[in-house]
Amino acid sequence: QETIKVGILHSLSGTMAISETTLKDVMLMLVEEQNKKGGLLGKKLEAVVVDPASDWPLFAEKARQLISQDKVAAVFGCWTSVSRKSVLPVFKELNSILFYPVQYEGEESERNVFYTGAAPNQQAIPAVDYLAKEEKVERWVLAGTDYVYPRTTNKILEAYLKSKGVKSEDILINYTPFGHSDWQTIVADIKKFGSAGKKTAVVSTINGDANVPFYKELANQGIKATDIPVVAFSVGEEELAGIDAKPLVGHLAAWNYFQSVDTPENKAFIEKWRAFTKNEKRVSNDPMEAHVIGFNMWVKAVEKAGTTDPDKVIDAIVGVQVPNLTGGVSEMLPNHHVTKPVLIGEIKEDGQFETVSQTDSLVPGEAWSKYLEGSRDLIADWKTLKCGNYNTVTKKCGA
Amino acid sequence: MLSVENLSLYYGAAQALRGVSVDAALGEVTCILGRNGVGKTSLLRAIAGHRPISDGTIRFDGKDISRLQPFERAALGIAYVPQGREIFPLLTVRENLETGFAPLTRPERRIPDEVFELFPVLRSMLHRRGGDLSGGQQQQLAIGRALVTRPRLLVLDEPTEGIQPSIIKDIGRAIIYLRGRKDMAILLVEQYFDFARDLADRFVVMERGEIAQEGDRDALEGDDVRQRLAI
Amino acid sequence: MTTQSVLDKQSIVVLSLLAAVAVLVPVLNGLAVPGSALHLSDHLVPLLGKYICFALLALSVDLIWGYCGILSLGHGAFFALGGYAMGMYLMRQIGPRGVYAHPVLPDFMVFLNWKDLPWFWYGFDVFPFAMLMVLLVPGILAFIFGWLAFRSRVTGVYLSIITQAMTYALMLAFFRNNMGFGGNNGLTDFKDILGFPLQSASTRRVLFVLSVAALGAGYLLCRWLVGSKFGKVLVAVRDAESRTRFLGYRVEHYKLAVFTISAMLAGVAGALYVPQVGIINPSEFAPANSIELVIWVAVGGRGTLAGAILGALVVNAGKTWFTGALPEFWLFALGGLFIFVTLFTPRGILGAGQGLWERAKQMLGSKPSRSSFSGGGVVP
Amino acid sequence: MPSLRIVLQVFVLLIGMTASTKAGPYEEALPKFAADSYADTETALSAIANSGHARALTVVEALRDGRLLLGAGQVYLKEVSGTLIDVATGQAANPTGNLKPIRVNNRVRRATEAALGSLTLLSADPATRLNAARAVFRSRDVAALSALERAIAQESDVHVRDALEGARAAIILSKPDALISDKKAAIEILEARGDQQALALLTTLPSDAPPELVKAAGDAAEGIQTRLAFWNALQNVWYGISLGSVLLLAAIGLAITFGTMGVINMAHGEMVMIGAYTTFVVQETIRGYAPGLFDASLFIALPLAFLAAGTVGIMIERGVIRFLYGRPLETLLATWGLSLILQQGVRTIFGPTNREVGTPAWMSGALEVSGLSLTYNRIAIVIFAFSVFAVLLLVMRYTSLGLYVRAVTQNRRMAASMGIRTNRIDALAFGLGSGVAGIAGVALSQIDNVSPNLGQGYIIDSFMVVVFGGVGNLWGTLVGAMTLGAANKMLEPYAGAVLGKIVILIAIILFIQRRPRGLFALKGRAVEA
Amino acid sequence: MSAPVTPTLLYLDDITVSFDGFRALNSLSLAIDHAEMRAIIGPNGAGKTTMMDVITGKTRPDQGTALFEGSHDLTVLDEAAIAELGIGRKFQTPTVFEMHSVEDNLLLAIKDKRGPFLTLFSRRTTLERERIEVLLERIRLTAHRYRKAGELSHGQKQWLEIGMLLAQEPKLLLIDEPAAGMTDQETADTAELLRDIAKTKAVVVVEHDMTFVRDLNVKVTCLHDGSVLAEGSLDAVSANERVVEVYLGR
Ligand SMILES: Nc1ncnc2c1ncn2[C@@H]1O[C@H](COP(=O)(O)OP(=O)(O)OP(=O)(O)O)[C@@H](O)[C@H]1O
Ligand SMILES: Nc1ncnc2c1ncn2[C@@H]1O[C@H](COP(=O)(O)OP(=O)(O)OP(=O)(O)O)[C@@H](O)[C@H]1O
Ligand SMILES: CC(C)C[C@H](N)C(=O)O
Ligand SMILES: [Mg+2]
Ligand SMILES: [Mg+2]
Repeated sequence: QETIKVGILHSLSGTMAISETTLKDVMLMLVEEQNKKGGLLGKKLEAVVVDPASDWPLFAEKARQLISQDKVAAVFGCWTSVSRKSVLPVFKELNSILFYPVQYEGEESERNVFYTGAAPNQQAIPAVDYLAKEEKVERWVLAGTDYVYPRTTNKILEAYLKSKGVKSEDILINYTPFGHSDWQTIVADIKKFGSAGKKTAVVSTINGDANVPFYKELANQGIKATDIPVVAFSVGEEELAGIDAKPLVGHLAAWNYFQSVDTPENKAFIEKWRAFTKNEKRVSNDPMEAHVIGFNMWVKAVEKAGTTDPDKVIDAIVGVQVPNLTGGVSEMLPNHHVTKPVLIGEIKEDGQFETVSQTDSLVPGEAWSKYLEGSRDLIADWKTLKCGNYNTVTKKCGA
Repeated sequence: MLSVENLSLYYGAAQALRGVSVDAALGEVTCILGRNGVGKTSLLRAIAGHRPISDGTIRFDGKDISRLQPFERAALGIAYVPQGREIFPLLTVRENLETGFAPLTRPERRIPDEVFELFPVLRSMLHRRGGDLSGGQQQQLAIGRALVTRPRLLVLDEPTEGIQPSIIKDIGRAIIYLRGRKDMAILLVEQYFDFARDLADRFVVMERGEIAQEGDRDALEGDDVRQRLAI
Repeated sequence: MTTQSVLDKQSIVVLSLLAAVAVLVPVLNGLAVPGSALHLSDHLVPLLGKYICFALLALSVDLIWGYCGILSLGHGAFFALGGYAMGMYLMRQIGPRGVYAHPVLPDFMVFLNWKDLPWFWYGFDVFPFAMLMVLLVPGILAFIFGWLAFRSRVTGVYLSIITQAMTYALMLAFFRNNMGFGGNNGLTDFKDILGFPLQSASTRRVLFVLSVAALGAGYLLCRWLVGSKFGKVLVAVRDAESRTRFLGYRVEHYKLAVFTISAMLAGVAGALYVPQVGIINPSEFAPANSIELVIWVAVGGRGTLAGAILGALVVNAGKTWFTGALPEFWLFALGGLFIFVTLFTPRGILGAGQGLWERAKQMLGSKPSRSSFSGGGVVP
Repeated sequence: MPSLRIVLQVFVLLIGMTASTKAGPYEEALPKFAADSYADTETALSAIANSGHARALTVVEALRDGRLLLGAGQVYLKEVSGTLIDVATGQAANPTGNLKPIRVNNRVRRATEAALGSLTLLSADPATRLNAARAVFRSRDVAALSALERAIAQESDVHVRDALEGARAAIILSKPDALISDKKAAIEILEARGDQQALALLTTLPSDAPPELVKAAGDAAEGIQTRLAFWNALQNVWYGISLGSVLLLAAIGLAITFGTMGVINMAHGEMVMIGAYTTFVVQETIRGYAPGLFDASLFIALPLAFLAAGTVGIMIERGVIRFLYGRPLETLLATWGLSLILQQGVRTIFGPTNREVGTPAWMSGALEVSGLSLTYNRIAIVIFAFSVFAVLLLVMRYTSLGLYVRAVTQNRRMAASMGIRTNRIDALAFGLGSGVAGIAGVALSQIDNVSPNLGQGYIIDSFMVVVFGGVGNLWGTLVGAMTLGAANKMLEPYAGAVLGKIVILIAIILFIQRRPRGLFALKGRAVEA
Repeated sequence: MSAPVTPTLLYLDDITVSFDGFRALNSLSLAIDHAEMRAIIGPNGAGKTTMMDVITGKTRPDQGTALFEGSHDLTVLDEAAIAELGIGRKFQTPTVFEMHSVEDNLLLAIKDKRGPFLTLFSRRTTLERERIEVLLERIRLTAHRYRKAGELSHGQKQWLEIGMLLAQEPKLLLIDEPAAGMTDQETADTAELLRDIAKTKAVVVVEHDMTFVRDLNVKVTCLHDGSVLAEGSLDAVSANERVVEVYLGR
């Protein structure tokens, strides 16, 4: 019997395996579940798993292989932006579909890619707003790993904060290399910066392996959330499962989903997830939810289009709505981003998050940031304008 | 004591020893003579266990040792002074000597006085690194080191190479002394004919990986031996 | 049998194989009917092209390691620099077709608010200049680095470690967005090269053929180098550096020359690699990459040139295959392969193959030859 | 169960003894909790804290600990013993329906701390009083002033008294209507305190402060700054030493397997990883079966990690390395393969994500010595690193193992002919090096990820340290690690972490030009040949 | 110190070398003339090899003058430069290129331009080929010409190294213990060979084999503790009480 193939392009080895392996598992579960429901268009789904091994060019190679050799109908994959950048040309050239489930720096909207993770306006900005309002923060440390995502996010935040009247001397920007493990100096600096009498918070775009030693050092130097809260954009339940969370209670994270969200959808999902992985303690996190949303949207779009043909699916998927796990209904926007609620959570002793703030309505993802000079005038609209970078001033698409 | 029978040894495809048989008896010096490249060193390597043999047997005290590891042979009492000295360059002279403690029981673990009597220079250089010594000093160290293990079979490959005349004489005297103790067999490869002649109880002349001639001390005087050693 | 004749035989085999590949791959890809058994699928062309570039890179490492005993654990740096030079050219070729439609600045500069093109990007819109840089940048770095290191007689692990430090430092530097090379994301989303669209199958075929040609030329160059008296001096340096000095050879000049040549070869490999894989980013500088490529050489057989090529192809094809077929366990397979090769084929795959061949010949009764491996010399 | 009820009633009576029954600020505040909004909770909290009600402290503590519960609009308090009381009446309660803890966020938590501060200023326990003083210092809550005065008057402990006076000074300085003279006195007290927080207070006087005050504060601030600069430098030295110790730990096993035995051991990092995972397993077991032992978990893990990594090391040596002696470069190939396998093995067994290794109580927190803040875990690591070094040095120097290992590495065949059991020595030495890497893993699990990638993060640094120090010299490894650690930390404040690291790498390259055989180079004929 | 009156080929004056405080050479002075052969003897550790190390640039002296042809200061030149000047050396323990064939060892040694470019484009001339034939004959390794040097026996390596030295055609040959490991017949042969060479070149030989030294029949210098103990004909030197005491023995 013929099947519809779905490509799963997540690193199972190398530095990113830490984060990505779970996403592969989620995808396998979703595919299995869909098959239980009778498959798609009367055919069974078949997951094709490959391991791009945290090696960026290998991502491109594997993407090419999935599309042209395995003839998958769509690919769910990538974590880091660089891996996405690496596969982008492949998807454009071979005209296939990628669902990218991770928060990222924005500044991109491609016809063949659907961004189901958060854009900066769905994560960073609400987080800063929360701190300024709820915690009366006046002084900001923007600490990040030295690469594009943190740099861009911090650029956006810096512009945003300044537009809110924060003075330059109240912003400290600090970059560290990947995998930085000796945080003594930097944490001490943060402590110093924070003891100037004004309420201070750290906005952390620190990524990957460096987080654990960072939090361990925070705990050891006795920086408590009540003194200097840290809000992070890439620390979720998975990451916390590897740290002793007790000293971190009260530090924050901004996401579009928390495992602790109390909705029937989420409860059902977690139950299925644990049954599927046969692990009663397995945690769930935001990018997983993004894959759930993305996968369901794709299924709906395929059903709507009646085919898996990428062109038809790309046209059909805009406007598709599926319930997310936080009780709302997410919609695929014409700019290929989705609407999501923004949740701010505080870390609890058990490594879960306590939602302390949630936007009233869903926030639509913005591909282009208002706070960056080059992209201020750009919009993306693949429905009517058929363009990912339409310039509203020159009224031209791209070039 | 040592009895080598019908030994064959290859380097890759090249055969270096072809059915060599040699004996060495307690209280005797057996001398192996031969021109460059005839296989003298190869024979000693086989006895010390540095090269595997392809055929033949090596018996020590009647026990077949041809499959034993070098350190097992050392533990049986075979000490080897290799050609090219092979001292441990980064160990001090003292440490070099102390490596010989390995097969000894704890009370035996000291450097016998005869080592320093024979080679007084070693005593003054105990803390210098072996690799820094002069060639001749290294050779002395190599012999001294072998004596530390209290061997019952002493295998010497051109021990006089690079050594000053007075010490060569001392070594000669030492070999005679050791032979006189009757608790040791000595197997000596030597190019320096006069030296060999003075010491050998028995001799073997090798040619192209084979034994060409053998006999006792008196036979050495004959011209045919010198003939074989000439070109 | 003299050394010379063995070399020639090997060269003939290698070159004819390469020529065959250079013809067959484009033909099977372009002319055979898609779907037929003979058809070579589109995605295989750039993949094979990538292998070929890696083979050239491995060749460059074998030249210095196999023949001169310089174990560089930072050769990926030269590869990456060549790649960046090419990437910069391709980037400039995008022109106003970037997402922000900026006429000059690449996208990553626009959204991080860069105003002007940094000086070191000048000239890269000119193809010949860029190609010159592909050779010069790695070459000059290697020259300066080598000049410092070889003059002070840094050898062995010390040299290996400082080459590693070099590539590590470069990696960190290129990660920095402020360096102006696109940071972690590197350079990507290229459109065309010399006006030919990179996405088109025919451009791909041409690039492939060019890569094979470069590999062939590189192989010939290396063969010529190691076959000459120069090459004999290199081997002498490898085995007894100080003895070579006492014969009056200026070891540092030899090392410097071969190191620089090797770096330039690596640079060429990088330059050909980039348009075929479509991205160049700082992880190419990662020390682990450089270690891995040394391993390709070891797997294939160090000091044989052909072995380096073979090793690069085998390991990378293995990686492609394993990562697809055994995604969860491929590291076991690859790790196991490395251990197997070291334990059972000390002279690499090529050495083992030659050994079998020799034995077969002997069994068939032809006369045994003594110096069948003296061609390159195997590591003691 | 009548008897139980009687006991309870007596108990409650005792608590409620002094409680007035008429509605005061306390009773009025309580319903605010029911809204379960952070802002309301905070208002209620401060009202209660300032109510002077006898149960105030109990309520605040309960809120902090998540024992203040909400059910059907009523607030209950769960005693530490587990009994429920109605907060309004102080009577035991037995509510039906779901009880939910009142949620707190940072803001509430902060308010709780401040409230606890003022409420516990007179506590019997000096440690609690000290904490209270600190909390008040931070909150600068004017309402606490009178309590503070009272506390100072009866304080006997100098330490606590200092803290209390500091807190008072802080409040006075920021209190708009305080007397200038009092403020001046406050400035003096703060100057004596001389820390970062005092400095912050002194430099953030309101803009309308009288000039003489501004000047006094400025002078005081300057004094503090010079003092802080000194401590800062010292603190940096400490960071350097502690980073150096981490490097030393990571590298020291390699100093044996690579430095002494000559095996280019790319799987060294994985030995460290095995040690770290052993710690994880030990802690997991302890959590499951003997939670009381948790503080000792690292001591239990040390020998086990040594054994685990050592055994794996011996297996590797016997299974692979021993066939490669005399082919040092090929050990690189094989051990690289091994490291891939070990990484994937751990990934398969323990999963790809980080595993949690907890910090025993005695290793958390920091030791404050004047202007220095030394975190206990770093202190432990420094001491541990130096001890491991010393032991290893003794083993290599004063046991025959050390001598034999070196002999075997320098000339394997000859060593065998001297009677040294080469294969045993090889296995032991490799096992020792791996075992030491394993115990390094125990220490590193305290500051870093315990993940399959753990080893990868250290391998390059370890090789740098060993080579920089001079291969084959343990002292070189020590000095190399300390130098690199210190240099790194000296540079970081100026160049930033990224550039700092680049500069260090370039410095290593240049240094090797000067000393092509590392810091502690071997000299002499043998090496130069 | 005044410059030598006649430019001797090799002029060593007041050379001192110490290692961690130990004086291996102690104010050593020595002069070798063009086409002179000199035998050097002396106890083990007297400093003979160290002296050669100084001349060939392997070891830098702490003090002293080392001049070649009156004008080249050997203490500042590196090994390659000194070799290019025309000083060749045979080491005490044979050092050959083990991975190269015997023939290639000789080829590398043969007098020719040494620069990377020149070797890259160099072609083997018939002249060279013939010279190699002759040399191979001379050192009796013709049969082994295609074997790897590493496979040779100890004595054969000694010979090969002598061959390499000859191939270099240096002006000054420094030969450290050539007779070690040779049969008596070969030793005599070597003496013959060296006498032959010394007709046109300067030769410095270190040897402990008195028969060999006697065969050479040249001026003998005896070193002891890093400086010259006695100098003169072999008979004169061996008659010296001190020499007998520290070196020859009774
Ligand atoms: N690098 C060094 N470090 C310490 N001592 C050294 C070093 N090099 C040489 N020596 C010492 O200097 C002395 C002279 O050594 P040298 O090799 O020159 O002696 P030699 O005359 O050649 O002796 P032989 O006849 O044994 O070859 C010896 O005692 C040796 O131990
Ligand atoms: N490692 C080796 N590999 C290959 N062939 C070897 C090796 N060692 C020695 N041979 C060859 O084996 C033969 C015997 O060598 P061996 O060293 O035993 O000679 P020898 O009698 O000790 O000579 P010498 O007097 O020169 O020391 C020689 O032809 C030599 O070339
Ligand atoms: C924040 C990260 C987890 C993902 C992000 N897109 C990146 O650039 O790597
Ligand atoms: Mg021999
Ligand atoms: Mg000497």
